[in-house]
Amino acid sequence: MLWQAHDERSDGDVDIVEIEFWTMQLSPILDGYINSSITAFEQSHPHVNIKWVDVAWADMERKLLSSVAAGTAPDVANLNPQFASKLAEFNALEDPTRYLGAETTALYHAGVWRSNQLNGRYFGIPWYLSTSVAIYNTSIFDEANVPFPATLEDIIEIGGIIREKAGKYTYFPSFDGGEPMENYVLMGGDIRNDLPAYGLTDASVEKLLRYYAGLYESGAVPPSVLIEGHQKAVDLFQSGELAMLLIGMQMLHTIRLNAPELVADLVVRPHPNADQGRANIAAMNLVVPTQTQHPQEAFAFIVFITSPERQTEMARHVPIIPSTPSSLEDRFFDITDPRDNFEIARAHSIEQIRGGAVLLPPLTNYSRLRTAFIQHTQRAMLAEVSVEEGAKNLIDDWRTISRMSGASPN
Amino acid sequence: MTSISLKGVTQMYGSECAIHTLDLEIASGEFVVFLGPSGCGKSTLLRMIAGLEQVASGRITFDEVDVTSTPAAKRGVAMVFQSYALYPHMTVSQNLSFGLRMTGHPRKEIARRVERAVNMLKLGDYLQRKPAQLSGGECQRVAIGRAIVQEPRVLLSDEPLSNLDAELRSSMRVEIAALHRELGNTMVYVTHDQVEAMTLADRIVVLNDGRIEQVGTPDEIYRLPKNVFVAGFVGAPKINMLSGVVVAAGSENGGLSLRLPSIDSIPLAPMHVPVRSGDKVSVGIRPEDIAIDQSSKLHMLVSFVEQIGGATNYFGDVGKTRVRMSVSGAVHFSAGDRIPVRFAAERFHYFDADGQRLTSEAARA
Amino acid sequence: MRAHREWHETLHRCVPYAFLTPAMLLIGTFVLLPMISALLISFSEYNMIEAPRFVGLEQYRRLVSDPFFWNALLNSLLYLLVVVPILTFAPIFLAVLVNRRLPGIAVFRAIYYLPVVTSLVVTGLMWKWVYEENGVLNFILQKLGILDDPIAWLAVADTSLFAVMAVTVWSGMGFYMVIYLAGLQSIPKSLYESADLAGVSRVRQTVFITIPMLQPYIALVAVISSIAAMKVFEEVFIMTNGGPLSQTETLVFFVYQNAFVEFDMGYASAAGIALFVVTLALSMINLMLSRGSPNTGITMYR
Amino acid sequence: MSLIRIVLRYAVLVIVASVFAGPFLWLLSTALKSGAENIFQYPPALIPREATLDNFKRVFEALPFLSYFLNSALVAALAVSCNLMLCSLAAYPLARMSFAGRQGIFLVLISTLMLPFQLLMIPLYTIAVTLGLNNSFLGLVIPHACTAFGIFLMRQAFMAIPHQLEESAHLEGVTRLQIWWHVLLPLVKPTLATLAVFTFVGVWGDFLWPLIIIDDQTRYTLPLGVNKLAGAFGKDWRLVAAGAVLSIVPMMLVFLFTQRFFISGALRGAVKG
Repeated sequence: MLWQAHDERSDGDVDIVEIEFWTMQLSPILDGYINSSITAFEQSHPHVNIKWVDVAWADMERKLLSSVAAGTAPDVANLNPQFASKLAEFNALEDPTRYLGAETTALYHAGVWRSNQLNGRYFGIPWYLSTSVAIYNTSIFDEANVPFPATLEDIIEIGGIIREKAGKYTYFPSFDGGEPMENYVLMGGDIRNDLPAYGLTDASVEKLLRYYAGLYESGAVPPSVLIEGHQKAVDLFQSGELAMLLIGMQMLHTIRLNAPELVADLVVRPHPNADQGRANIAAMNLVVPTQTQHPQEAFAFIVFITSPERQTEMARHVPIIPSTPSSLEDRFFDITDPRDNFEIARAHSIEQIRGGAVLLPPLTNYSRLRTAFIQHTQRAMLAEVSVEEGAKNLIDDWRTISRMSGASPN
Repeated sequence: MTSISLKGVTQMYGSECAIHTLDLEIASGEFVVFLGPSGCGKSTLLRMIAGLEQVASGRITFDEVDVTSTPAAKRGVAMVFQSYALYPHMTVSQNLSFGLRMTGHPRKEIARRVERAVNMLKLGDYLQRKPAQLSGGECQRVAIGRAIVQEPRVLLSDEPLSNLDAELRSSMRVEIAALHRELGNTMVYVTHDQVEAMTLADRIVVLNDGRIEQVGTPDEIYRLPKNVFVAGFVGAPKINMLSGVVVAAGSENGGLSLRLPSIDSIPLAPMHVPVRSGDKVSVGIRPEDIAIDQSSKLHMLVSFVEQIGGATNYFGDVGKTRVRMSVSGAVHFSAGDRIPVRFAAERFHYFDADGQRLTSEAARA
Repeated sequence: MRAHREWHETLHRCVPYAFLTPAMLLIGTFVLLPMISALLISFSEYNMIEAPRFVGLEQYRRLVSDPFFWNALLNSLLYLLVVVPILTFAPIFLAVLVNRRLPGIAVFRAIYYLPVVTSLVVTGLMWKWVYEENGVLNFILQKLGILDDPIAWLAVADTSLFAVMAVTVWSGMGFYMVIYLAGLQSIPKSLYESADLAGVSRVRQTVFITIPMLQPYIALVAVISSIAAMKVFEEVFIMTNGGPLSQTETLVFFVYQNAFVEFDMGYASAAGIALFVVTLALSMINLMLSRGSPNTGITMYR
Repeated sequence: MSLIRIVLRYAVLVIVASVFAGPFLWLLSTALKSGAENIFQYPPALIPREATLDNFKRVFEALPFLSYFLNSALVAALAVSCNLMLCSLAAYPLARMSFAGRQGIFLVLISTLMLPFQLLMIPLYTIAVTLGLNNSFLGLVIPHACTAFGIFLMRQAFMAIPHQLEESAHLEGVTRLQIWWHVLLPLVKPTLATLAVFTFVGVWGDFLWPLIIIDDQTRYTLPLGVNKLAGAFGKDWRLVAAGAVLSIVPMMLVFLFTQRFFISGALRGAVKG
C-alpha cells in the first residue's frame, strides 16, 4: 500500500479516486442505464472512477455487514431505510447534510427526506420510491359476488365470503419487512421514537391484533402467511388462488410474465386505506458508510445519480417513482392508454406518494422491535392469546426494548 | 550371511509384557523356526528382528553390529507375510520390482534380480496378472519372490503357509527347504504348525507367553523336551501326562512305581530314574511309547478309535486316567474293548512339580 | 556415526508432522483462527460495526434465560433424534439396492444422488411447492383418499418441523448412500456366497452380514449426520424462516438470526459456542458407543 | 436371479427413484414451459403444453452464464485437487503413524466440524481480506481447500487397508511418501472418488461464501448467477428453473463419471484370509 501512495503522489495532479457503488438487484435490467450514468459522471469528474457492484436484494444485509466488519465497506450503497437506520444507529453512515447544501436537499420529497434521520442525524438520501396499490382478480370477486374492500377491515368479511363461495383466499398480509407495523399506522396508530414504548397504545394495538385475528378466523388469509413473505403472495395471486394483492406497481410486470392469462381479469385501485389520507411510501436510499476515504466524491456521485433528470431517465427503464417531485412533471408519467393496468397503477402510485409519508420512522433497535411485534401479532392471530393480552405483551416488550436502548426519554 | 543376536530383549504392550527379557543367538545361514501357540509372542519377536516393532529394552545385533535402533528399511531384511501382502493394483511383475524401483536401483539390476526370482519360483506364466487372478499358492510364490529380489541378509517369514490347503502346504514346505539350500541366507520362520517346524528347521525356538521354553534341533525338542509345555506342544497326538507320587513297590523293576490318583500304579524303569520314593512328579509318555501287550496287567478301556492311515490312535482310560495311544498298522479294536497295554517305562520323561525336566546323569547318557 | 544416527532419528520423528503440515497450516489459518476469534467474541458485545467490548460471561447469562434459545436447542435435539437414525440406516438399504451390476443401475444411482448435488436453495423451492396447500403432496394424498382437506404442511405447527426434517432426509440420503457404497466394496463376496448356500434370505443377509461389516462406516455416518443435523440451517431459512411461531427455529437459525438480523455477534457467538459444546458431547458419546474409536488401527514401526 | 426377482428389484428401484426425482420433474417442467403458460395453475400440470428450450436461451442471453460456468469449474477443479491431496496427506499419519499429539490433532480437526460456518464467516472474511484474497478465485477455494471432513473420511479409508501391505513396502526401503503415493492412494480410489464428488458438490453449490468474498461480476460462480437470475427478473420462475437445471447438470455428469470408481472392487484380492 505504501508504494502505491508514493506512486500516486509522484504522478502529481492525477489522483484517481475509486468509488465503490453497491446497488440492490438492478443488474442486468438496468445495466445500460447505470453504466451510462457512470460514464456520464466520470466524464464530468475525471478524477473519479466508479466501480459498480450489484447485490441481490436478499443478500445485501449479510454482504454489507461482512464488509463493514472487515473494513472493506463500499463508498456508496443502496439500502432500504430500515437497514440503513440499523447502521446509522452505530454511527456507521455519513450525515449528508454535512456535505450537501439546502438547495440540493430541497430537491427530494420532503416527507421522505425527513424520515431519513435518527436521533437528530440524517443518514441517507432518497433515491427511488414505491407505494402499494391494490390489484384485484375480478373473476374471484365475481364468483363470490362481493365488492372490492373499501378499507383493510372490510377484507375480513369479504374474505370470509370468498372463502366460502369460491374456495379461495383473499389476502396475504406478509410478515416480512415492516408491513404489520405499517398497517398499525395505516389503521390510525402512531409509532414514534420519542415516546415510551415508542408511542404504542393499548386501544390501537388491540385494533390491529383484532384485525389480524379476524383475517385468520374468517379464512381470508392462508396459513402460509406465518412462514412466507410477499413473494408467496405474488405466487398465490398468479396461480389464481388469491383474490387481491396490496403491492408495488412493478409486480404487474411479473404477473404479466408468469400468468399471462390472468391479465384480462385484473383491476388496479388505490390502496384501500389511502383515501383516508394515509399512504405509505417505501423508499430506497443511498448511503455513504463512514469507512469511506472519499465522502466528497461519494456524495457528488449520489447527487448526480439522484438528480431529477437521471431519475426521470431511470423511470423510463424500470417501474419506479422518482424521489424528486419535479421529475413527476415529465409527460412520461401521464396516462396514454386508459386500459393499460400498469399506467393506471403508476398514476395511483404517484397520487399516493404526493400525499403520503414514510409511515414507519427509523427506530433504534428496529429488528428487535419488529421481531417482538410479529411474534405477538401472530400469536393473537392464531388465537393463542386473547387480543387484549397480546396487546399488553406486545407493548410490554416494546417498553423493555425502548428502555434497553435508552431511546425514549422516560 | 548374517548372524543375529538378541540380548535381554523385552517388549511391552501398554503395561502388559509381550516379550520377557529374552536372549537368542541365530547363526549365520541358519534356518530357525519360532514355534508356539498363537499369542505366544513369536510374531512379535519376528517383527522386532525386522524392525517393524520397537524394542522396549535390550539389544539386537546383526553380525555384531547393533541394529536396535536401525530403521527396518536399513536392516537388509525381507519378510513374507501370512496374508501375502501383495499390492492388489499391481501386476506380479510390478509387485516383484516395486521396492527396487522405488529405491532407485538401476534397471538392469532390477531385471536381473526379478528374472532370478522368477526362475527360482517358476513365476514366468503369470507375470502380467494381478493378485486377484492368482490362486493362493501362486500368491504365496509371488510373495516369496518379492522377498527374494531384495537379496536380503535375513529372510523372515510369518506363517507363510497357513492359508494354503494341506497338499499345497506340504509341497511348498519342500520348495522352501530347497530355497534355503539354494540361497543359503539366514532364515527366521514363524509357525504354529509343528510339522513345518520339524521338517524345515535347523533349530526350533519354542515360545510360550513371551518366553523361550526351549531352543534346539527338531530331534532334541522332540526327544528331550525341557519342560511340560514343550513336551505337550510338540508331538501328535499329544503326549500323555500322568501326575502322581513315586512309591516303593516291591522288588519288581527296581522297586519304584508311580501311584496315580486312582488305584492304578505304573511301574517305572528299572534304573537311572531321577526320582526317589515320595516324590511328586509328572511323567510324560508319548502315545507311541505305549504298546499293546497281552501280558500286561494294565488295561485300557477304549472310548474312541482314530484311523490315520499308517497308524491307529486309541483314546481311552487306564483306570481313571485318560490315555492316548498310537499304534502303527490298521485297526484291531473298537470302542468299548479292553486292551492290555504296556508303558515303555524306559522312555518316560520326568518333570518336577514346576514342570521342569528331571534329568539324572545316567538318564542323560 | 552416532550423531548420524541421531540425526536420522530426528528426521524420522518429523515424518508424521511433515505430512500434516500443509493441512494444518490451511486449517489453522482458515478454521482454527476464526474459531478462536468466535470464542473471544462470545465474551464480548460486538455489533460488527464498532469494536468489540469485553463483557465476560454476560452473553452466556443472557442465553440461559432466553426462552428462544431453549426452544431452538430443543428443536435441534428433536431434529437430531429423528433425522440421525433414519440417515444412518436407511441409506444402507439404498446402497444395497444399487450395489448390483444391472442394466441401467448407474442411472438409478445418479437419480438417488440428484438431491445431494442440488443446492439447498433449489431444494427448498421445490419442496415448498410440494408442501403447498394446493401442492403435489396434498394432491396425491387426496387422490389416494388418505386426506380429506389439504394441509399447509409447513405452516401448521404440528407438521412444520417434521416437514422440514423430511427434506433434510431427502437431500442427505444420497450422500450417505455413496459412503456406504464405498464401504460395501470392502465386504468379501464369500460371506454372501456362503449365506446363499445356507439359504439365508437377502433381507437377513443385509441385517446379519452387511450391517455388521459396515460398522466403521456406520460410525462415520452417525457422527457426520449428527453434526450435520445440529447444523441444519438452509432448509429452515428457505422454507419456513423459523416459523410458524419459532416452531422450526434450530440452533444455527438462532445463531444466524442474532448475528445477521440483530447484529448481535457476541450473543450469536455465545449461542454458537453452546452449539459446539453440545455437538462435541454428542459426538464423543457416539464415538464411544461405536467401535470406530480413534484408538484403533495403529502399529508402531519405524 | 430369477425373472420375478429382477422385476421386483426394478419395481423397488423405480418407486424409490420417483420419490427422489419427483420434485425435479416440476423443476424441469417449469424450465420447459413457454411464456404463454401459467406455471402456477392447479391442479399442477407436469407436462408443458408446448415444451420449449427458449428459457435456457434466455438465461444465456441475460447473463454471462458460460463464464459463470467456467469460473465454477475452475474453482471446483482447484478445490477438489487441493482437498484430495492435502486431506489424504494429513490422514496418513493420523491413521497409520504413532506420534506425540496424534489424538489431540485428530480431536481438534473433528471439533472444527462442529461450529456453524455462519459464525466463522465474518472472522474468516477478515482474514481473507488481510491476506488479500477477497475478490479472487483463491479466496473462493479457501473453505474447501482442506476440510476436516475430508481428513476424517480419508483416515477412515486408510485404516481399512491391511497393515502388511504398508509394512512390506516399508521393509523394501520404500519411503513414506512413496508408500502414500504408490501403495495407499491407489487402494483408496473409491474413497478418493467419494471425497472428490463431495468436495465438488460443496464448492459447486456454495453460495454464502462466494456472495461475501466476490464483488466482481466477472468472477461470479454459478450459484451467484442463479441467485441473480432469481432476483433480477421479478422472479420469472421459468428462468430460475432453467438456471437451476443448468447448474445441476454438470454435477450429474461428474457423478455419473466418477461413480464407477465407487463400485470398483479395489481391495478385492489384496489380502486373503
